[in-house]
Formats: sequence, C-alpha cells, structure tokens
Amino acid sequence: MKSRILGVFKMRGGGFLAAGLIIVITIILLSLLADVITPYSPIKRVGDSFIPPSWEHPFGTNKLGMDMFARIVYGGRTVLSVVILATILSMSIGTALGLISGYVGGKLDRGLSFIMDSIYVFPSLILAIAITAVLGPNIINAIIAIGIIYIPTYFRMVRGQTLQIKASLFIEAARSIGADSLRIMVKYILPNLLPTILVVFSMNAADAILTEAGLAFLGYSVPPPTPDWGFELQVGVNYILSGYWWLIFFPGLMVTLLAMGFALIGEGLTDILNPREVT
Amino acid sequence: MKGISRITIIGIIIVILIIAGVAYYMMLQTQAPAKEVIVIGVTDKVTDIDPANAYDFYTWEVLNNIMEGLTKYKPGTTEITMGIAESYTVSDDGLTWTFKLRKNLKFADGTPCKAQDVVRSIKRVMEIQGDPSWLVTSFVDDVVALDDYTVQFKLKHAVSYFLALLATPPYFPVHPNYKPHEIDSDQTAGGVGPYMIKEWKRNELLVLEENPNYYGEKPKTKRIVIKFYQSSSALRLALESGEIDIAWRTLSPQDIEGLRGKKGISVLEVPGAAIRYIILNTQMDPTSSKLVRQALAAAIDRKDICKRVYLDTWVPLYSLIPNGMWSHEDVFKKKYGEGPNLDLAKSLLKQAGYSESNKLHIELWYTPTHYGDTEADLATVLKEQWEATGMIEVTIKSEEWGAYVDDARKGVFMASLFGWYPDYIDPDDYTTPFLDSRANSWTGSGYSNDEVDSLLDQASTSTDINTRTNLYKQVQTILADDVPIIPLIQGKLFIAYKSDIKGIVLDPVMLFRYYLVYRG
Amino acid sequence: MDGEVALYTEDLGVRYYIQRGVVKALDDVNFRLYKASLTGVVGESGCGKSTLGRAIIRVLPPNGEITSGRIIYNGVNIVELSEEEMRKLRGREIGLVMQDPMTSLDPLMSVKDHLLETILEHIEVSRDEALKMAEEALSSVGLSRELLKSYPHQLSGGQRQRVAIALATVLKPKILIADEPTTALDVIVQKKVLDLIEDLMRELSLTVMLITHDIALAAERADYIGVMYAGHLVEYGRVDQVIEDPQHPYTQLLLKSVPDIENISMVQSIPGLPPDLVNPPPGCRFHPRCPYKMDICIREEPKMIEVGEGHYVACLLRRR
Amino acid sequence: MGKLANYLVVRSLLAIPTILVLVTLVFILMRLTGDPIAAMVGMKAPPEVIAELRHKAGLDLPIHEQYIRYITGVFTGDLGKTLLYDRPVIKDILDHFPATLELTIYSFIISVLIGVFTGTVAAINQGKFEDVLMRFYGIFTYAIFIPWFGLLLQMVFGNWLGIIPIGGRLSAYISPPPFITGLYTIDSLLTGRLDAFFDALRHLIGPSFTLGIVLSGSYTRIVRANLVDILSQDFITAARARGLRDSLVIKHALKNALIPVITLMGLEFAILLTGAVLTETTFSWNGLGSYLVDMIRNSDYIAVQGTVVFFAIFVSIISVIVDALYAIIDPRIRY
Repeated sequence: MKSRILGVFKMRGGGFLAAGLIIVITIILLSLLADVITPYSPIKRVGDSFIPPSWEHPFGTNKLGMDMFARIVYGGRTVLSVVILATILSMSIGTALGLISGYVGGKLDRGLSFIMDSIYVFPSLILAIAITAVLGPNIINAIIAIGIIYIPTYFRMVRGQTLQIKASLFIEAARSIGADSLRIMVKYILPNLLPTILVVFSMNAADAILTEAGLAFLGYSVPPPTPDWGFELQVGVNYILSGYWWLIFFPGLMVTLLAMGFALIGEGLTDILNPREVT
Repeated sequence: MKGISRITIIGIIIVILIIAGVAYYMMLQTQAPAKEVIVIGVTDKVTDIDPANAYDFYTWEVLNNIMEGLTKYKPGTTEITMGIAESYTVSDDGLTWTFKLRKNLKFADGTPCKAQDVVRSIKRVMEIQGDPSWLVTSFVDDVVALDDYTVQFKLKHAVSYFLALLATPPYFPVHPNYKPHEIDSDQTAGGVGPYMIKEWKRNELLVLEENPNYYGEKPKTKRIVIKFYQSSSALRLALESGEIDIAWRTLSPQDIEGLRGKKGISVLEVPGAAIRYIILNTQMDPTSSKLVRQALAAAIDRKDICKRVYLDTWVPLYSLIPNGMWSHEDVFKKKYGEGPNLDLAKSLLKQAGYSESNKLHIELWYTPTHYGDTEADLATVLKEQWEATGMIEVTIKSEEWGAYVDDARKGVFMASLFGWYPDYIDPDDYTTPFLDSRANSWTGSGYSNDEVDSLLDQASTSTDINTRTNLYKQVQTILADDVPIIPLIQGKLFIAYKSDIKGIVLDPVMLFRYYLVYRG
Repeated sequence: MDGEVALYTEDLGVRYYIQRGVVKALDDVNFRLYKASLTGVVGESGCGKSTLGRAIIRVLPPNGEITSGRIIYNGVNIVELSEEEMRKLRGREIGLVMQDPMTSLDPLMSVKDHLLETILEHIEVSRDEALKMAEEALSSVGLSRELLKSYPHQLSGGQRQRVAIALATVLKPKILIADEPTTALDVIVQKKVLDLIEDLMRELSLTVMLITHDIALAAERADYIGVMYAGHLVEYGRVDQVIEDPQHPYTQLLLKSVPDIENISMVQSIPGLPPDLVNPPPGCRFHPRCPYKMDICIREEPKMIEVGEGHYVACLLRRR
Repeated sequence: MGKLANYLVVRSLLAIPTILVLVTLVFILMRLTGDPIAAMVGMKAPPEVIAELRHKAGLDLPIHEQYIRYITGVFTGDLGKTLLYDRPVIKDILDHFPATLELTIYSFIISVLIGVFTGTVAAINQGKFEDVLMRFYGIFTYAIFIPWFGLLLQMVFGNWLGIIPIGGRLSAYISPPPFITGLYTIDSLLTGRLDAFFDALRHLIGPSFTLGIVLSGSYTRIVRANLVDILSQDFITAARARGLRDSLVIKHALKNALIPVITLMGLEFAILLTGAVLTETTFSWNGLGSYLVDMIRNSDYIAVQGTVVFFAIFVSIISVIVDALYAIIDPRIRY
C-alpha cells in the first residue's frame, strides 16, 4: 500500500514527459533517417499492389505498389515540417500580439482580444479548410492556415500572463530605473512566459497534428504523390471492405501516436512546471 | 473509496447489455425488400429535377425515366427511334424539322400533353438559359406548334445529329406545374415517361412509381426506390447486406473486384462512353513544341494505367472518339505504338533539345474529387511513366473543380487531366468541343487548325454517314500528329445486382432504364 | 486521577506523500481524551495538531495515511476498522468541526439538506422525524428554524459555524473534534461559538478536542492541554499543570509569546522556524530553536516521561 | 425570473459582434477565391451565360455593396442561393442540420458520460494506478485521429463482425419517419415507428461513439482537475467526517465539480463541430459537415459562406445557452 502510492506519485509528470519524448523523438528520428531506414522510394512502385505486411514490406504495399513503410517514414517529414512551422508561426505571432496587447492595454487590447476570442470560439478545422480552400491546397498554405487558426491560443494565454506580470513589483522596479516598454516586454516579461509557452506549445502541437491530418484527409494538404499520413487515410477509406487493413491502420496510428506524444509532453510539463492543472 | 467502483461496474455492465441487446434486436430487423419493389443504390446525386438546368449524368438518367422526348434511343443500341413523336419530316436544306405527336399523350396526373406543351417546355429552356440550354439555343432558331399534334423546328444551320439532340432532356416536355420562368429544382410533376415521382428526399431517397397514363408499355416493376449513398463502400455493403437490389453508379474499382464472385451477386460490365484525356497547352512553353507533345504521348503506358489505377475497370483509348463508335480509329496506337514507347519518346525529346542533364519540366494538374478519388493515383502514375524516360521531371498540382475549370479556360495549365461524358451519341460530340478552334476555348489548349475546323464543319452538316466517317478519320489522324490532347482511357460501365434481378440493359448511351428491370 | 479516558492513541504515526518525498506528519504520539472534558491541542501551524484530529476520525487527505500505532476508542483499535465500520462511527460517535466555515459546507445544498442527509445516513427515521431532529439541532446551536432553507452563501460566518456544529452534533456523538473552530471568525463571534461548544459539552456530556494555535484560549477553556511540536506531542497534562508549571522549553516559549494586557512590551516570539518534516532534524526536533540545547539533544530523541501526576513531557532536560 | 430574462437578452446581444467579426472574416476569405461561377456552370457553358449568372449572384457589384447586401441578408435570415443548385442556402442548411444535431447530441451525451466516469475514477484515486490509467486515457483519446478511429470501427464492427452499418443514417428498406424535428430517433418515436427508431439508433452507434470517445478525453481531464480541486476542499472532508457514504460524498463533489465543466461545454462544442466534420465525412453522414465539405469542393462559395456563418451563429447560441444554464444551476450566481 505504502510503496504503491509513493511510486506512482514519483512517476507522475516525469513519466508522462519521458513517454512523450520517447514517442516524439522516435518519430522524428524515423523521418529524418528515412533514407537510411528504408531502401525504397516513397513515390515509386516497388512491387505488386496490395501486398499485406511482410518482412520485406513491414506495412505492406498500396494500390500503386508503393511500399507503405517508406511512405509512412517519409510522410513523417511532411507532417512534422507542416506542424512545426505552423506552430512556430502561431507561437511567434500569438506571443507578440498577446504581449503587446496585454502590456499596452486600452483600445488596442480590447479590439485585439475581441477578434482573437471570436476566432478562438470558432471550430478550428472548419476555418482551416476554408482558408486552404481559398488559398489552394499546398504545403505552404496548409502551414499558413494552421498557423492562423492557433494564433488566438497563444494570444489569450500570453495576454493573461502579461497582465499578471505587469502588475508585479519587479516590473515597477524595472520601470523606475528607466527601462523602456520594449525592453521591459522582451527582457523582463517574456522570460517569465517561457514555461507556460512551452506547455501550450506541446499541447498545441498535438492539436496542429490532428488538424493537419484532418486537412490532408479532406484533401487540402500536400499534392500527391508526396506522402502524407492524413492523405493515406483518405485513400484508405476505399479499402474498408477489401480487407486491406494496413492501408488504414498504420497511417492513422502514426497520426494518433505523434499527437499523443506531444500531448504527453504537455501533460508532463504541466505537472512539473505548474503544480496546478492547466485545462 | 470502494463503494463507487462497484456501482459503476454494474452501470457499465448494464449499458453494455443494453447495447448488445439492442444491436442483436436490430440485426434481426434486417428484412428483405418487398417483391414488387426494386431498390437501386447510387453514390451520385440528383441536382435539379428540372430539364432546364440539370446537366449531369445521373440526373439525366432519372429524367429519362420520368420523361420522354420526341425521339429516344432504342435500348441496348445507339440507334434513335421515335419517342412521343410518331413520325417526322425534314426539309431538303435540313433547316425545317416537323414532328407528328402521338394522340394519347398524358402527364402522370392525367393532364393531356399536346404540341403546345412541347413548345412551351423547349422555349422555357431557352428562356431560363440554364446549364444545358446551349443544346437547344446553339441549334434551334424557333419552335412552333402548328396544331395540337404538330411541332415544327427552324434550325440556325443544318445539324446532322439533330435527332440525337432531341433525345436529350432539354427537349423533353414538362408538366405545366413547372415554374414558367425560373428553375424549379424540386418539382416532382415530371413529364411523359414510364414512371412518376412518388417521394423525393434530396440526397436520401427517390421513389418512382408506375405512371398509369403512360402511352407505352407498362414498366416491368411497379415501384423503384433509389437510395443515395455517400461512398462506394457503403453502396457495396448495402448490396451485400441485402439493403438494395442493384448497386449502380459508382462502385470503386476495388469494390467491383470485391463483389465479383460473391455468391448471389452478379456483375454486369459493358463499354461506356466516358473518356479521359490529358489536355496540353499549345501556347505555353515547353508544350508549345509539337515534339514535346508527341514525346509525352509516346511515353504513356495506357495498360498500366488501367491495371494499376483502375484495376481494369477502364480500357485503353487511342483516339478521342470512343472504341465501338462508328468512325473510331486507333490513331495514337498507329503512330506511337501500344506504349510505352520510351525509345521514341527519348529521341523526340532529344530532337527538342532535352537530355538527362537538361530535363523537360512538366506541370501536371488534376482536380481531386470531380472525377472520383482515383485522380491522385492517375496523376502519380503519369508522373512515374513520364519520368521513366529519364529526361522529364513532373510536378503535380491540383485545384478544386471550380477554380480548375476556371483556370483551364484561362489557359494557365500546362498539362491537365479532364474527362468527358457525351451529351449526345455522335462523333461530333467527341471532336468539335475539343478541336474546333471556335468551340474549344474551355480546354485552354489554345489549339487552332484551319484544316480541322473546316473538316468538322463539313462533318456536322453532312447527312451521309460514309462521308462523315471519312471526315472524322482525317480529323483523328491530324489529332494524333498535333497532339493538343492525349486520349488515355475509356470507361466501362459496371452494375452489380442480386442474381434474381433480370432485365438489366446497359448500352453506350449509359442510361439505365429502370422500367425494364424485374425480379425473376 | 479524575475522569475516565474516552479515547487514546499509542505511538501514532502519520505520513503524507508528496512529490518531494515523505512528510513525517506525526510520530509516536501518545495522546488521550478524558470523558466529558475539554482537551486543548496547541502548537504552531504545521505541527500536526490538525493531522492528529483528522487521524482520530480517519479523514486524512488522499495522500496521507496512518502508518503506525493505534487509536483506542471503547477498547477498539479504530485504525483497524474497515472503512464501512469507521464510517458508522463518524458523525455518530465522533464529530468534526472544521476551521473555515466558509468552505466547510457544500455551497450547492441548503442547511436543511445538509442536516437531513446526515441524519438519514445514520439512523432509520422518517423524513418528518429527521426534519424535527434537524430543527432541534438548529435551535440547540441558537439558530432559528427559518434558516433551514438557506444556502451557505446566504449565512454569516458565525451562523455557518453554528450550522457546522449543529451538523457535527445532531446525532449526539460522544467526541467532538473542533479544529480551530473560531480562527476565521471575529472576536465577539469567537467567544459565542466557544461558549456554545462548552454548553453542548455539558448538555450532551461531550468529550471535546479543541485544536487551536492560541495557547491562551486553551488555557482559558480547556481542562487538559497537549502541546505539539513538529509532529511530536511534547507536553501533556491538566491545564493547571501545563500553564502554571510548563516543563518543555517550547511550552515555556509559547506561553511567553502570549500578549499580556498589562505588559505588552514583554511579548517574545520564538526565534527560528519550525523544521521541514520531510527531513526533520535528528534527535529532539526542537533542538535547533531550543535555548537549552545540549549535545545529547542532537543525537537522542526524547521519550515522554511523567513529571507529575498525569503530567508528561518529552525533553531530555527533564530526564531523571 | 425577469432578471434572468434580462440577463439572457443582454448576453444574446453581446454575441452579435462576435458573429459580425466571423461573418466579415468569412466574407473576405471567400472573395479571395477564383471565379465561383465557373464552378457551377462547368466547362461547356458560353461566356454570356457566365456573365448573366455573375449578375444574378450580385458578383458584378462593387465589393462594399456586396458586403452590405450580405450582412443585411445574414441578419434577416437570407443567406443567398447556392450557385450549384440555385436553392436558398438556408433551406439546404436546415435540411442538413438535423442530422448534425442528432449526431452531436448523442456524441455529446456519450462523451460527457465517459468523461465524467473516467475523470471521477481518476480523481478519487488520485496518485494511484487508476489515476495514471485514466489520465492516459484522457491523453490518448485527445490525440485520436477521428477518421482513423471511425474507419477502424467500420472495419471491425461494420465489415468483420457485421454488427453496425458502415455509414448513412438509415437503411434503404426503412423509409424515413415523417419530418417533425428532423432527428430520426425522435421523429420515429413520436410517430411510433419503432423499426425506424432502432434502425436510426443502429446507424448512430458508429459515428456517435467515434466522436463521443474522442471528445470524452477532454472531459476526463476537466472533470479530473475540478474534482481533485473540490475533493481537497473542506466541505468534502466535513462530509466524510459526518460519516456519509462515499457515493454521497462523491455526489457532493461531482455536483460542485461539474458546474465549471458546464462553462467549458460551450468551448467544447466548437471542438465537437470540428469533429463532426470529420466524423460525418468518415461515416457518410449527410449532415452539415459533409455538406460544407461538399460545397467547398464545388467552390460554391455562397453555400460555404452561409454554412460557416450558420456555424458561427450556432456556436454563439450554444454559448448563450451554456451561460444561462450556469446561471440557473448555481445558486451562488446572481445575474
């Protein structure tokens, strides 16, 4: 009884974080080392169509006779680059706007907050589809669309924290020694935001992965034959009755695993950095 | 805290039991459809049940079952026979056509259908200017009712295939209930056809029932229910589970493959009239070079496309005029071989100044959903085939249908994938819209050849089939040499049905006639 | 010795598990409550006095547990009772009043529902009888029955604490544990609430355990006093023994820190801070702050010894 | 009650600016597309026809006039006519909406039930194995990719076991119940059509469990966090110290923990709609989500615009309802 409670208490946070990191790093390594790991090209026919998983083709082959394992590991590059670039985009814009809005206050703050809140409450995938549909489906536009829809997530959090920190004593002190606004924001407030930004980043990356996959599933991400997990799944829809389960199972599993990896990191970081829950 | 878990475990067990019970009960519910009813499943959609605006394949099929025109196709052939008209005469200059109507024509509710109704309906189409109205306005100058049973057309110019045009929905008489000046999308009053609409729920179901006032032979089955599905898989499963009797358009290649050989299910396959092709831009570098276009044509392996992309549900096509239609000639096969002719392609590319180090860059466009979900595969395989020359690099791009059509017309695509369903069954419909410089602006190929234009003019006004055949053969030969368009494949039609269903007739016209099917 | 022992603990130990490690919240506590008397438990915050109260009624926080020792009530070691047996004891035999009346009532339930729920949980009576009992309980704490329909947020702090006391005593328990029942109240209300508890004690011949950080208050109201420091009971005895003749240096310092109306400038505070109970100091836990620290205090943990009749102290200075 | 009504009116008025921002955003987005008319007429239509249609759709007007016309339309319930079928957009939306509503209601119930259960188990076993397990469940379901999960359900339960249908709302041989609410399960019960009721329910299993399970993760997290917080509060200790049974104590805790959850439901609803788009696409569910995807594919920007606006209004209405619910349930709130 005693040791049981103790053990689990100790693994909280750290355990989630470690599990998440292992998943994410493994997937990143797989995609980075794709050329080394698999001898096959992801966009060339390597054998018959619809070969079930075997030693030679661990994830089987698809309709055009391409190796699914190769498509999955190379596909990781697409997903990761879209998601990382998109989250960096929303993180930098959201943080900058949130910082300025929270620090400057007044009309600017009210106006910005209002617009951000309006976007925030709107179903994100629907907005992302609308944006990519307008801009045209390609990798850059997918990044832009996903980047835009998550700006409010960072904005809200950064703005809230900035308001708190702004009121604290050491900012008063900094102002009294003559630091200007920009300096206060960058030198004094921003560093204090970093832990929270980190937590939001990892939770948000999980969201972004699912949104990217959703876009790809609906056909709004990269053009074929570039491999992309969500798109593989769209193709897989046709094979429910054919029994070609490997065309559905593996791509979706990868999406879910990667999103889960980031969510685990987020959960672990929340536990460690922030004793109170962030919901 | 142990009390809670016991309660919740019991709760979970109860919920599971309820779900299991309900599921079991519902499995017992699966029952066979009634005898005098045949249920047909489709993944297509009915757009407007109004001939003034309907311009898609499936809606035309429905219209053909609830309405009829002056002429119609004889089932199983591409031969035109009389419909609600008994006979016709045509003036020597081919400009005045006079039709005599049958005497006993009535709409489903008993309202008589006279020559004035025919004229009213056609004029309505001309006035509303819906999508298919050009099928009337491009040809007909005026239409009048000489008496209750005589309709007379004055044409703008002689048209050799006018009888085939008359068999298209814009010429069908509609019930007076149709709003006279605007599109009436959900109007169920119908026309003079073997069936009438009993119930209509958009995207869910359409119930047709025998028209008691139809002049002709009674339908073999009293009631036809059409169910609309959203995916081929759902359609296939519905057939397998007995929810529907016939799975019609459109089963995906792998589902057709899966249904073949299933017990109690038959699959019928006939050649279709749909064709697919690549449009090349003759005004844009590098496809402005004839050598490049010829090289692209030579490198294609149509059999591989049919096998890998379509699991042999399509067949290779070596001309724009489909296999089996009069005047068809395998011009591309003659010129470039069955393909892939990589040696020829390479030497053509070398002549055009390209090499392994100086590669030809091609942008290939497709649209992801309009032609089914195999489109990305098609583009991928084409890329693979062209790149097999070692001297071409292909970038694939896509756009949604709306922007796609728009940009094609603007001529911004270098190479783009399109497809064609015929409006009327005549070689003209497979040549003029593509090759005639006055009619092909939508393709964006920028192709213009005076010789072709004049050959097509002669062919469309001539009434002699031998003359016309000869003219179309010449056009096809020029096509294979100039290559503004590379024909790829021709569709087959598949219909899967329970083996006790009889009377399914499919022909290149591609219209499924519901009134001929019955349960044997 | 007067009085009979109602409940006593033997070498009671309680641990809390937190991320940083294990908190040794109570160690070897030998404590007793005499029947129908008021025992004050005093000490600085974090010394374990609340933990002792909660351990006795076995409602420790989820990360805490009793790891050693026994709690004997009516000859039964209640540490070994099953959760269900213990539940029947709570409220019925032992009641608890908590510190903050603002948070100790369910904000979504009316006073009536609180009372009815408690009554119906323990005894089989009809709703009407239960209602009657609820009204009696309210009037016994000096509240009108009109308040039955009120929700906690509609009551004043004093009223809420009365409701809390009514809830704890409605089933006429033998023991009432009052955990700083007046800390959150203003002075006038404090006195009334304490008077109420004393009245109830006489009326119901209750045994009261009054947990407080205020030794003066304990001196005024209690019959017995236990002094706690860092998870240890360091001194225990009758009120006159402990107040008049404090034996432990900590008790002496505590008493000196009480403000004296006549000589306010004489108030002394105890230097230093209470120790971290994850890593408590070796030997006597008080030695880092003790003015009489000896070398042995660092090495040896003092045991409770009896210095007068029923007067115990845990200090190496008093070792005979 | 008059006060509540006042509160609701004020709260509803506050939603209008939010709707306006979204409507404007959508309007701008949609005007950036290529020519939408081309999409509708296909490739065979002559230029005169296109010009005529542009005029009919008001596309030849200056952009600010189009905007004003549009905004007025939105607030008078006129969302224009679809380019594709020339039907009023609002009619299409109302045709498809009941399917989405039915799906979201069932999914919502499932997700709340599972979420409350798992969250409670986690919180009352805080720090123990069950807690870690449930938290893991929360993270896992949060990360599940809806189409994947839906397709797996279809493959396993639809194809292999043959227990559930793989898509659609009703079997072909069952005629839909008469239209009352548009929700098949309700309409069929109201009209006594038990066959349709069970069939509709059977079709609901796949999609509503997919969406319900995926969304339950968020509730697990929220419920757990709130409950952990509540469980550490004095009134819970006090309740336990009065000898209340655990189930009663948890009832106290849950009631208090669920109140903040209600406010989060408004937000969750937006996520629910996002999920509905994917679920409907995966399960061939003919609701507003499929309709939207369909219309985007056809570049029918008037229909897209209308649908997105409708979603925005719907989300706003839900948040008003949630606020009202909150005000009614919590006795502490004085509006």
